[in-house]
Amino acid sequence: MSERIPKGAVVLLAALLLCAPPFYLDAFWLRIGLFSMAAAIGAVGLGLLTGTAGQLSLGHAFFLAVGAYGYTWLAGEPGPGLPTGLAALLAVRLAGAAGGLFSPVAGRVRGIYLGVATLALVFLGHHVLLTADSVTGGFNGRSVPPLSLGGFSFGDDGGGLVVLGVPFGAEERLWFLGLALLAGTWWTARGLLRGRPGRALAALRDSETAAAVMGVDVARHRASAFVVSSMYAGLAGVLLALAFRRVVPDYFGLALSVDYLAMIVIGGLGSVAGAAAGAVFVTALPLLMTRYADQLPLVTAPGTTEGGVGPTEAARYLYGAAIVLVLLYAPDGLTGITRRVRTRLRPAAPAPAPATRPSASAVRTKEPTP
Amino acid sequence: SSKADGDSGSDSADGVKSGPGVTAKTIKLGALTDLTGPYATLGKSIVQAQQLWADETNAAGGICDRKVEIVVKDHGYDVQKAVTAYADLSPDVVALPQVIGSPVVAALLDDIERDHLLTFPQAWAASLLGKDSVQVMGTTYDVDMITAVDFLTRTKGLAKGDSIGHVYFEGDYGANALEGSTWAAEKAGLKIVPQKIKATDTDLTAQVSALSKAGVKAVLISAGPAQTASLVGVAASRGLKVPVVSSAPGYAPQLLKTPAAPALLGLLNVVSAAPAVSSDLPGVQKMVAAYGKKYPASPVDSGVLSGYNAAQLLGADLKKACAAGSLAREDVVKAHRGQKSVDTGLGSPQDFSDVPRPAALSTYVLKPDAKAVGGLVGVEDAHEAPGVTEYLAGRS
Amino acid sequence: MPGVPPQERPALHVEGLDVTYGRALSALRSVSLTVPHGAVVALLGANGAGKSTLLRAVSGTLRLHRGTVTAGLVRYGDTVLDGRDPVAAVRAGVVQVPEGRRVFAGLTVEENLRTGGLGLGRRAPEQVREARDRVYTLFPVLAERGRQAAGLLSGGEQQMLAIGRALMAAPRLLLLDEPSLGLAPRMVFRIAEVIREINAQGTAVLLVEQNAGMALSLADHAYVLEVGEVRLSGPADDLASTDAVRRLYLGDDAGDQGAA
Amino acid sequence: MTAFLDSILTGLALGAVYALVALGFVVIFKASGVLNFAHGSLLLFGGYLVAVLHDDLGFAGALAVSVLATAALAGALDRLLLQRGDPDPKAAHVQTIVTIGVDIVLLTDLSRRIGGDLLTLGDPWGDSVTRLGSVTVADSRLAAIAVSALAIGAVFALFRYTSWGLSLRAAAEDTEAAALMGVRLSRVRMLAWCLAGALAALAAVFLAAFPAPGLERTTGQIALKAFPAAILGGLTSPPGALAGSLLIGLTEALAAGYQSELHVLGEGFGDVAPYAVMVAVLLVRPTGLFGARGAARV
Amino acid sequence: MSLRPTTATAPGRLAAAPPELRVQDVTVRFAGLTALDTVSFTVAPGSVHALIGPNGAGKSTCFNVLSGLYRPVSGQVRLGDETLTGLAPHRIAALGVARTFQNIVTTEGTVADNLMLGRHVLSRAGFAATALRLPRAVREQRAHLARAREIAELTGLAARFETPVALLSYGDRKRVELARALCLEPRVLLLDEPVAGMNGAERARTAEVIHTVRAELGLSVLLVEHDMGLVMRLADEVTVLDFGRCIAHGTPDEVRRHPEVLRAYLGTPGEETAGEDTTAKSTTAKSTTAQGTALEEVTDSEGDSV
Ligand SMILES: Nc1ncnc2c1ncn2[C@@H]1O[C@H](COP(=O)(O)OP(=O)(O)OP(=O)(O)O)[C@@H](O)[C@H]1O
Ligand SMILES: Nc1ncnc2c1ncn2[C@@H]1O[C@H](COP(=O)(O)OP(=O)(O)OP(=O)(O)O)[C@@H](O)[C@H]1O
Ligand SMILES: [Mg+2]
Ligand SMILES: [Mg+2]
Repeated sequence: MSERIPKGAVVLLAALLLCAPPFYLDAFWLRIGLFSMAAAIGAVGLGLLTGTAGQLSLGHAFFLAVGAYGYTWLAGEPGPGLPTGLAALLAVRLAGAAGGLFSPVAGRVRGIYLGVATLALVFLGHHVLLTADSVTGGFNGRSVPPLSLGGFSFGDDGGGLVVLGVPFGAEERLWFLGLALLAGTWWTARGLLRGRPGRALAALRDSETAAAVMGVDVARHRASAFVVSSMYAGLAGVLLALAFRRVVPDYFGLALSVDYLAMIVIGGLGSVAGAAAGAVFVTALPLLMTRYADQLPLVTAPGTTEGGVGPTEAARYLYGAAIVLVLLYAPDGLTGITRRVRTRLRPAAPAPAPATRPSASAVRTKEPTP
Repeated sequence: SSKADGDSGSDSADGVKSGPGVTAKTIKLGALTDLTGPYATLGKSIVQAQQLWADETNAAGGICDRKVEIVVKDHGYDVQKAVTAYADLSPDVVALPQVIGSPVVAALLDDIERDHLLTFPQAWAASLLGKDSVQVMGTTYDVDMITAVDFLTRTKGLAKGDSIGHVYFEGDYGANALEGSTWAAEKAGLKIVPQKIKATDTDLTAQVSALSKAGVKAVLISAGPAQTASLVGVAASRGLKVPVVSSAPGYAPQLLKTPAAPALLGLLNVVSAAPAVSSDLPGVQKMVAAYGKKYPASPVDSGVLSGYNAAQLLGADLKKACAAGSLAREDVVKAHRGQKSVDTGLGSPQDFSDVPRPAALSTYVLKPDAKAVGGLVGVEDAHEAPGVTEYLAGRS
Repeated sequence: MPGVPPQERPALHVEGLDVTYGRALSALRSVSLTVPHGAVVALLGANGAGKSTLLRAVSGTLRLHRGTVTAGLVRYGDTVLDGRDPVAAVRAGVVQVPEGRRVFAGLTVEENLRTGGLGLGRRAPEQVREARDRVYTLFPVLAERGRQAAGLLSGGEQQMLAIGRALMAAPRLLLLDEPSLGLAPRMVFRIAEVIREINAQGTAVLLVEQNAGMALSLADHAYVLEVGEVRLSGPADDLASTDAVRRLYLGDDAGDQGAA
Repeated sequence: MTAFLDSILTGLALGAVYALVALGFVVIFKASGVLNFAHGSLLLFGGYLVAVLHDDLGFAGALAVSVLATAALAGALDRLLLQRGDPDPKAAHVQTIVTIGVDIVLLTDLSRRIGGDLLTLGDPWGDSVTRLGSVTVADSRLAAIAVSALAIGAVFALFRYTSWGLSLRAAAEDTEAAALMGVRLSRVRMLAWCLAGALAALAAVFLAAFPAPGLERTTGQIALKAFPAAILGGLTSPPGALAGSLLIGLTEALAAGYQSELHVLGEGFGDVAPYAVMVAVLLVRPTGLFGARGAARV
Repeated sequence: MSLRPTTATAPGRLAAAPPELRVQDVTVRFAGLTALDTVSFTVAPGSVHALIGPNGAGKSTCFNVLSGLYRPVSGQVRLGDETLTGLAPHRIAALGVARTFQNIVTTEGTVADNLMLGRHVLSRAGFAATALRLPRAVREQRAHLARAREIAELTGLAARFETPVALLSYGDRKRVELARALCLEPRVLLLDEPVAGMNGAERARTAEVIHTVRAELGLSVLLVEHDMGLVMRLADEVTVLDFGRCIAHGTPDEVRRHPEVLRAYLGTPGEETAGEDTTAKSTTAKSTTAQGTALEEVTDSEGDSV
């Protein structure tokens, strides 16, 4: 789409813009940014599973938890106390393995049934997080050992590091780690989507029969989609844990899973950029709204008057309405909006390509299964 | 860039060392509260009570010649919101006289310790003890439950060999309460029949069946008001007429408007770190009167009392720190830990010097009363149940 | 178009119709076509010419494909049909048998037939039974399979069901989108017969077909669409002997026989 | 033995209440392919109306008004917010997420109104119980069993024998073909939402009635338990909703009743047990007990 | 344009002549209905074998057995030395058996995406290699894309290569299916009504494609088609099914004259009421023409069979 500006320049500009915040914004903003980046990584994974392979999952919170707790336990005490970089890597694989363990279900159960079946993971996971307190720290969770790679710590080490006059604490450092991980996620996920596995998964979504007959091993690919998506979730979990600095079981509940589902749909199913945009929308918007809602008219400061609408309430009203409005006017999500804006901006294309993707109803007869 | 010029604590004109949250004219305190989530009622009571305290304090000239200001952030019981709100709030305040929500407190424990931000969580689980900057006020749930078991054996005729049911929430509130009851029961030769529930369980029929099957002679409950109402109501309707003792968060005055009210009045007792709001302690009465005047439409409940108490205790700490010449956060914590016996006139005196130990060991036993302010009246004054000291010694 | 036909002998008029899909893809350009009362009209054209699009515009299902009528008019008797929903068409007596059968796979054959009259609102049970019996006499196989899920029928059986389902609504104008698709030769005859029978009972038919031989033999009048525009039209017999038509739509090898 | 019977009865009664909620999910899913995340708040809305109106209108009057109003709200929600976009089958995904947005708004508003209160609904059963031999069951639960049985029978009959039901099932199979038959898609759909709304209001009454202490801001969360119930039965089948709900209710009651025996699986396993049962069933029957299997072929 | 994949561009299968495909006594039952009743036939290597029969005779069912979607209750399908019955569909595809569907089953996405799906079994790159964009995976993808483009050209889809399939008309989507199956570089190609919904000219073109691939790639084709003209032109051998049974077998010519086939499938006019045969013909001129024409097409095409 970048006929006038070379693609490389766009990427470079974006990278520069994304590197700037740590030098200007304070911890509040950086944390929001970190949460958003982690969410984006997780959402990309879910997008691959739900958007591309068509397997609904409400169990994403569980895999995030596996990543987060896996890292904490592997790197911490009690636990094997591994080097943190290794622990992070293993935590991601652990999440993948957890996804693999679920494959008997993921391979058989489909659609919304799978969605609710994965709900079981969230509840089971929560139960385990609470009961296995020697590993998980129980209800109060555990503090997360800061990551350090090659001697460079991504935690607070007493304000030693100063870059361009800005003291680099944990948030500032993690920002760059988050960026790097997000870029990696973006790059790999796009590769997957456009490559052989992505096409096979999309085929599975549209017609399992056609996919099978064209040589796609249905069960293996369904399971693999689950594993890969869980690994992204695990990575997101690790980053989240580092950003939170403490993992607690209550965070990894159903609401989180639902949030992730909202992310990928609001962003626009089936694209990496969509998942990332949705992640920022769902993560950052409520936080920012809560923070700034008291500037709205008719909103009272928290706890001051009786019966007024407090900022949190106002923020929730707005957030709920925002979800509805976005999807009402852009059923194909945020990426749909940008696509539309782009076609508007270039009115006279030589061969008028269809402005929107076609409705699937035209082709899709019912999934024919023998 | 804006961030390059950091401001660090410095001495102000009056020679008092200051730090984040303290200027020459104001002292800023923070509240991470829940005004829109499951603990909204509690949150509102505490926010209002502490605001009342701030107004009174400022009217009396403030602390250390500075006005007190409370910045309230509502997280709606959402951990992620709370953690971001903390990042937003923490650079600008000197202490947190209120943090609601166990998962929130748990998620922030490390940050609070690192920032030396003196914090009064509105939770009484023993797992929150042992952190220098975090102060649980009064007794913890386990201590209350030891008192409850003692109360049952003393006044309700439970004897060796009897069993007691304990219905409790998953999480540290329930777990801590169960720890206390189990210890006390074993000590008294009783048996505890545990029943774990979730906050979303509001129909306790199955639990009551299980308890009657086990033939319990009394029931302890460490859950929320709705669960208490269901438990007592179902038990009464099924003829399981045994005494029930609840932890403090398991009771709310609204329960007396439910169909379970008669049963509650007949069977329930509440163990609490704080006295009933209807207590005749002069401090409490004064506070209740002032609160009623300022917020005539709000009910006066136990949250008001504990919120006001926390604010007063913090005020005392700040004054002490001021007198010692520094309002820097570390010094406020230090001042706080130096308090061996503070009495705000709102309940038992508290000892903050021993970090891993509850600030008080005396528990009140209360019972519902429709006519009383706050729906509770005292049954037994604050007292340390036999065995509490031994229990604490054994635990550490 | 002067002289509105009397209401009891309505005709379908399509006038200067433009249709685009998704705001950009123009599928029909000023297409005009008439189906007189009681007539059989064939609509021919290569793949993608816009035949189905035209039927969709008449039956009101364009919206379901993100298509819109950007200009022109569709009228059945006095009823304006463009821009209306499919219910309006069914109520007016215009019923479409969609391309590719589209039977309700999970419903039984009998239930599928019952759906046929849904647009007409409440009908007496005898009326429904009567209509159904008529369908069963046209297609005895369906009667045998009454309780079977429609999705399990063979392709041809499904086609019969789809036509039968549409007949349940007692249409005055039947829009058939490639009814011979996937049918065995014998069935093609059968369908042709059925179309003739239906037509003999007073139902007009707009027939979209790839089997041009069959279509032209049934039709009184025919239109040929090419990339969204009407290229040829005229009496079916005349068209059948036109060179271009024979070459393109009757297959290159059908040339010498034609419909002589 | 008594204890066992007691658990069974408790479970069935609980299941009957879940069934009302699960049935709402089923009707909506069948009609629109949407998993209605706003069901919990619709339920809360219905309950709240009864709570505020019963003083003036009496219980029956308040219930009637609430059922109608909740039905209207659900219908309006579908008509005004969900049906706006393109009638694209993929849109069900999107509409599901829209219901999340709606849920947030509704729940925020209702929570703000209810605050920390425990509202009573003025239902006629109070805390009365009936003894059946050696076991006891709350009268409100007996009423719930009766009402669910009726509701499920009615919905089943509606689906099977009315033209609305036929239209709905046809539209669920193939929207375009149904439209071609003259099915008024949006009306059929909207009516289904209305029906689900009405069921939600009914369910609210039983969820807040006696063994539970009253209506709280969190009462709607019970809808979560009806998720596995609806899935277990097969999301498209009304009798399935009943069977699934009873199974979930039984599992829950038995798990609570025998908590000490289940201790090995970790304290509080009872809460997870319904999900474990659901997954086990799905492993054997991937579309639930009564769910439709794809009947199409190549 | 050559049909043979240039070795430089695509790692094809390209063995020698395809093995024989043998269907032996296959029986399939569905709840009370015997869809295939001890059906046997053999597709000779490199031949076009047509499977015809009335609607509901069991032709698609037979395809479903061949591609592994249905398990027969008894009988066997063998491809050379391999037994296909019991293998999962993707294993059968990997052996070089490709098929199209009677009711089009394409995936969303562009024509290119669909064709590349056809290349699935011929490519290796797994999740890790693709995610990390290893040079090997990139190279492989590029080669396959080039080959898919060639096949699109061959089937007349080149102009639509990047078009989403949902935007194509019915006939074009049928072509996508054919092209996708060809992308598998099959040894055996199963075509279920490949020209349904196409007009005469397009049918001829598709027939041309089928003829060419068979001739140049030497693959075996099993063809289900109701267009008798096409069958007569393309098929070397014909098997006729009715109610799940084999009722006739032979060359197109033999089969066309077989009385059973005439009765059950081709439908001599008025066969149902034999006595009215002539009356039916003479009642309406129109009717006669119709049947005449349709029949004419059938008889006519035998002459120029390729
Ligand atoms: N849902 C849709 N969205 C966008 N474009 C479409 C859609 N349906 C059809 N088209 C396009 O409109 C044009 C006409 O298609 P239409 O289906 O009407 O052709 P047709 O004459 O019926 O062809 P066939 O004989 O193959 O069925 C084609 O170019 C097709 O690609
Ligand atoms: N999965 C199934 N379950 C039940 N019956 C089936 C199933 N598949 C096919 N049948 C039945 O088997 C018979 C043969 O069907 P099949 O699709 O093989 O016919 P066909 O020869 O392909 O017909 P057509 O030419 O119409 O496509 C039909 O009567 C059909 O109803
Ligand atoms: Mg068409
Ligand atoms: Mg077939």
